[in-house]
Amino acid sequence: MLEIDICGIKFKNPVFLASGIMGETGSALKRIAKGGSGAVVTKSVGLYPNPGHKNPTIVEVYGGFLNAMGLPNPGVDEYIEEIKSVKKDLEKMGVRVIGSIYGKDEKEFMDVAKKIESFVDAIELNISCPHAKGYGATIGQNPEMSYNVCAAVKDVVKIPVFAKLTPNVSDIVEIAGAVVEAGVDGLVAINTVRGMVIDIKAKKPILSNKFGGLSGKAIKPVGIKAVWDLYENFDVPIIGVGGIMSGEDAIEYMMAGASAVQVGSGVYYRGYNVFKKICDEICSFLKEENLTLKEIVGLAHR
Amino acid sequence: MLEIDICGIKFKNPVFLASGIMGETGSALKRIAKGGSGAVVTKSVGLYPNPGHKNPTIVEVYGGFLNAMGLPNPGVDEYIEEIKSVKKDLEKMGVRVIGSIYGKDEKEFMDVAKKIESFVDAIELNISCPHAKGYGATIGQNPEMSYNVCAAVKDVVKIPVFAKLTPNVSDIVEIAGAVVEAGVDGLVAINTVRGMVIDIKAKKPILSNKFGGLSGKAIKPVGIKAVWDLYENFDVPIIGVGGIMSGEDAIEYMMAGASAVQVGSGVYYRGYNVFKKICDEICSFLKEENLTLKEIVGLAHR
Amino acid sequence: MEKPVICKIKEIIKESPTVKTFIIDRDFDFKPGQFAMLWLPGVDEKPFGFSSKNSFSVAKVGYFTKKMHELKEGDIIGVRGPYGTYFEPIGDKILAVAGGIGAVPIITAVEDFSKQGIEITTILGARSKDELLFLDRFEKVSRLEICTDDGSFGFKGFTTEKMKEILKEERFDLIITCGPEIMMKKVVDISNEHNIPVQVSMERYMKCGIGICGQCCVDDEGLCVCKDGPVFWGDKLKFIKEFGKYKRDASGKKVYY
Amino acid sequence: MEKPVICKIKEIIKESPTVKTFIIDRDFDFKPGQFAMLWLPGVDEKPFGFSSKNSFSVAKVGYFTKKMHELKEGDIIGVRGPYGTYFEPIGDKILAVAGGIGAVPIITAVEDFSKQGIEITTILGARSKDELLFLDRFEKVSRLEICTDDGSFGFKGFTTEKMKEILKEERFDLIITCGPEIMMKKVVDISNEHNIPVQVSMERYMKCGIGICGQCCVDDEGLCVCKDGPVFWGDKLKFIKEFGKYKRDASGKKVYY
Repeated sequence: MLEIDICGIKFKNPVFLASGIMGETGSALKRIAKGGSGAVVTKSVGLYPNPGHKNPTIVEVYGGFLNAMGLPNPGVDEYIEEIKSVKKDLEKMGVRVIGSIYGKDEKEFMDVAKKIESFVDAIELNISCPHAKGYGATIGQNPEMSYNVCAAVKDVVKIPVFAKLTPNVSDIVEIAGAVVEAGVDGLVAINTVRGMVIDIKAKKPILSNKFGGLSGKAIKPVGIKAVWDLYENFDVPIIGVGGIMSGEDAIEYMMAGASAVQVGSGVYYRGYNVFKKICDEICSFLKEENLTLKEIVGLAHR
Repeated sequence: MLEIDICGIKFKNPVFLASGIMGETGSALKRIAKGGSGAVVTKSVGLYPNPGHKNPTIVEVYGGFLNAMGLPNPGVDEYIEEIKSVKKDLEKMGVRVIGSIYGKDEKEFMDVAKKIESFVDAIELNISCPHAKGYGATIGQNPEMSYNVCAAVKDVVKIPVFAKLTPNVSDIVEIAGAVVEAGVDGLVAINTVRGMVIDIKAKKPILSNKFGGLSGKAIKPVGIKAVWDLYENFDVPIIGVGGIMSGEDAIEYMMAGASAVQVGSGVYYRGYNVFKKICDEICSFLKEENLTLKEIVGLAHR
Repeated sequence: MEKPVICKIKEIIKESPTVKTFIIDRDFDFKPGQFAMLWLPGVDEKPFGFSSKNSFSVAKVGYFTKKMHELKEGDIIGVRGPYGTYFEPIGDKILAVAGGIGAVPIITAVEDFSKQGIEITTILGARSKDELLFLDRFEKVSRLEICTDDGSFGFKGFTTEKMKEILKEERFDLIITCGPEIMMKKVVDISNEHNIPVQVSMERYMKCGIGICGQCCVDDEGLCVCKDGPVFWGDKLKFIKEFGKYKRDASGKKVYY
Repeated sequence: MEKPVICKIKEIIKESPTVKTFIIDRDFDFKPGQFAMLWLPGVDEKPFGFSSKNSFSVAKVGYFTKKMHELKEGDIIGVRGPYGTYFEPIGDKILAVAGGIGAVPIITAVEDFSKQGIEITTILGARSKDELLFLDRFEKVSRLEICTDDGSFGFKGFTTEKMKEILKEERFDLIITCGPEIMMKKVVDISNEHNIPVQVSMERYMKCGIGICGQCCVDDEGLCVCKDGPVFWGDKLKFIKEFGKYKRDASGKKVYY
């Protein structure tokens, strides 16, 4: 009862792994697939290898984590080998792969997109990472740059392209408008919320990058509001992400307008099979309320 | 050991009541003053009486509250009577009053500021409320409008003027730059983070205004990051607010750059005397570390 | 977690021409006099006293309560609570004075206290006979004195007149009351004259219901009706200078009685 | 809460030309083989095994450890942990094989196991005599066999050669090992030949330390060294195909041994 179709891709369920969690290697993706996710989103992959920021790159805060990994990845060529090493296993389990990619400009985005296209089912454009200067949110806070990147990638690939948006903007609808106009097939909301933690005994910010992105329960209301606004204004499918720990959380996102959801920090709090658990909880709710998955998408708007 | 001077005003301690909590009446301010606050910030007051949004106006979420009160207040004329009724009591306790005001344009802001000036020690401009259309963040997300409001108020009053900023912008430094240029004497950061909660059984957003502003522990990292950025870029005093429950939280804000802090949701979690408790905790830390209050302001930047 | 729990309405009982009792599918561990914030999605959220562990009795007095009266069995409401202080049983002989919809917290107190062997006399008042609430429930657990403004049942006149009469002949350890504030003010004055401790259940416009928004703060000490009340002892009531004089509307503007 | 606890360095002991032990002002309830993320504010954060409940012993091998070696008594470090799996004491007679800085988790295991009356033989190896770690501590609680690459003390040669020699004559219930991965791979192979269960403490580049970032996931099953490890039983190790072959750098690029 959880099968869904987004942009012509069939997913066995709407609970995906969010980018940035585990997905550094092929075998990590496979492990998550075994945990019951409908799709796995890779770490964000760029043109060249990138070690990311120095540690500390993550610290727990009330209601979640603050992280500034800094987009570590081995570069798209080597990462394709990672995907290839587990592609068959994932196919056997019916788990889709969404390739998250980043770049400093449309040229880099295009190059990575072209290279990765034949190894993934869809592409997610990371124009929202809050802690990698010149990348991510540097683009996604600017409607024009966002448009250019999305239009460029849409030009060169045939598979569906999603744009992952940052909540750290005055008006998410403005940015979404630009990327929808550029032709993206779906929206992913939200990336992390920028924040900082200072250790008062060390008298220093804990993260080596000083600030980072907040994830986890703390940001769920921020994500719900973003998805709600996107659903009110656009007709493309929305994938909700931000603080989803349970089936109830996933349903809240769906009622706000999400067709599917992604889980990140939830992996820490409920284990690698959090996907299976959330799917079970969604099923229970649907049965109890005698509703279908399709019916709950956007239900709170009616 | 906690006395401070901000813009020439002496405060007995740096732990203030945040606007929007309790301050609807004079006697509520007095009660908070008894709880040990160094100053009380009033509810945001406008030119005319305003009942605010219908209930539900508040709902607890993980790590805090989501609220959309909608700026309820009896109008500045009646509110001045509220202040007058307790002014002597507050003076006796050495507690300062900061008048939070709002308006739909510079004209309204000026009118309210002129009226309230002689009854308060300083003015806080609410250009950041996330849930009152045409007011608050509608102004504070726009550098030009922010400049105009701040410059207009600075023109007509002699007491210090602080601007309270919203985190719901692409770049808080841009807005702060505008208001500092307009001549404000200090910055208050942050107002609440916009968010939404949907009840999946009622299948509706809980708040009557649908969305609201997130406060409490969940947003502390967001506030710390904002104060850090303001301290890096401006020389005016900063008042930190957002998720402060304990002396440790207050110190974290101070190390990020805040000269004083405001407490809102903390009143719920630790009682009306949370101010006294936080002051005690700050004192313990200072003694332990052999530091003065002045020394910890901005310490994490060094 | 201070958020509404969605409940289903199992049964609706018409208590009087203007009052309905809504029985829900969930029990709350409330104490007599405590209230909950009731949420009608899309309408509003307002405070109501429990009339039993799983029911609220609501008089139709405005838009929200009109909407409540339109509810049907099977409909849902959000319940946030229980909140606030409650009637405390002290002494052996208690006089309860209830006017109109004020009978709601009083009946729960009288029922609860009687279980502890306390002897209770209830003065129950209403405009007319058909507006008298919970007659059967009161009779079962207390000596009942009935007053109606129009004399259509029992004593013709105010509860406070009946109260004076009774106090001439009998002594009570405690008085508890709920009803129109003007009535309660008189009850308190009479109690003071007789030097009998009194507990009063107050009502104010509420928003948060949990003591932070300041909407229901009362002068001069800023006590919160939602958190320090709604039930106040007479001692504390002495610090509520506005009692019986004025209240505040949603904007915080004073409205005089 | 997964955040560093700031500790003060009480004492620094020079164990060898390249290894220092940092004793801190706080005890951690760790199990032998578990590690913590050590944070030097302004520098970096890296995983290190506990060398006792309140100490870490660190070899100078790169920038971070160079900075650690520059610390003085009274300086602070952040400690996040204990994390990960640990050496489990099973059987009556255990062989421990430690190479270089791998002696750190092994000494804590040997000390802990000996308290339970387990008979332990330790093979301790290092490049040369002055690099041998914890000689006194090992001697106190186990039969100690020493190997040096240059023959400056004890047996001249690798620990694995000594291990083969010993296993020719003696039978053990369990083998535990920590040291260079190439050495450990041989220890595992030898253990398998003798059909003796083995526990191995692995090392990988780590970021989060709590099993979510995926940095230290090992092929082919995506086991996390930080969470499923660092100590793996031989059975599970069979699913770590990269063991002894390659590891990944900070970017996730494979680096072959």
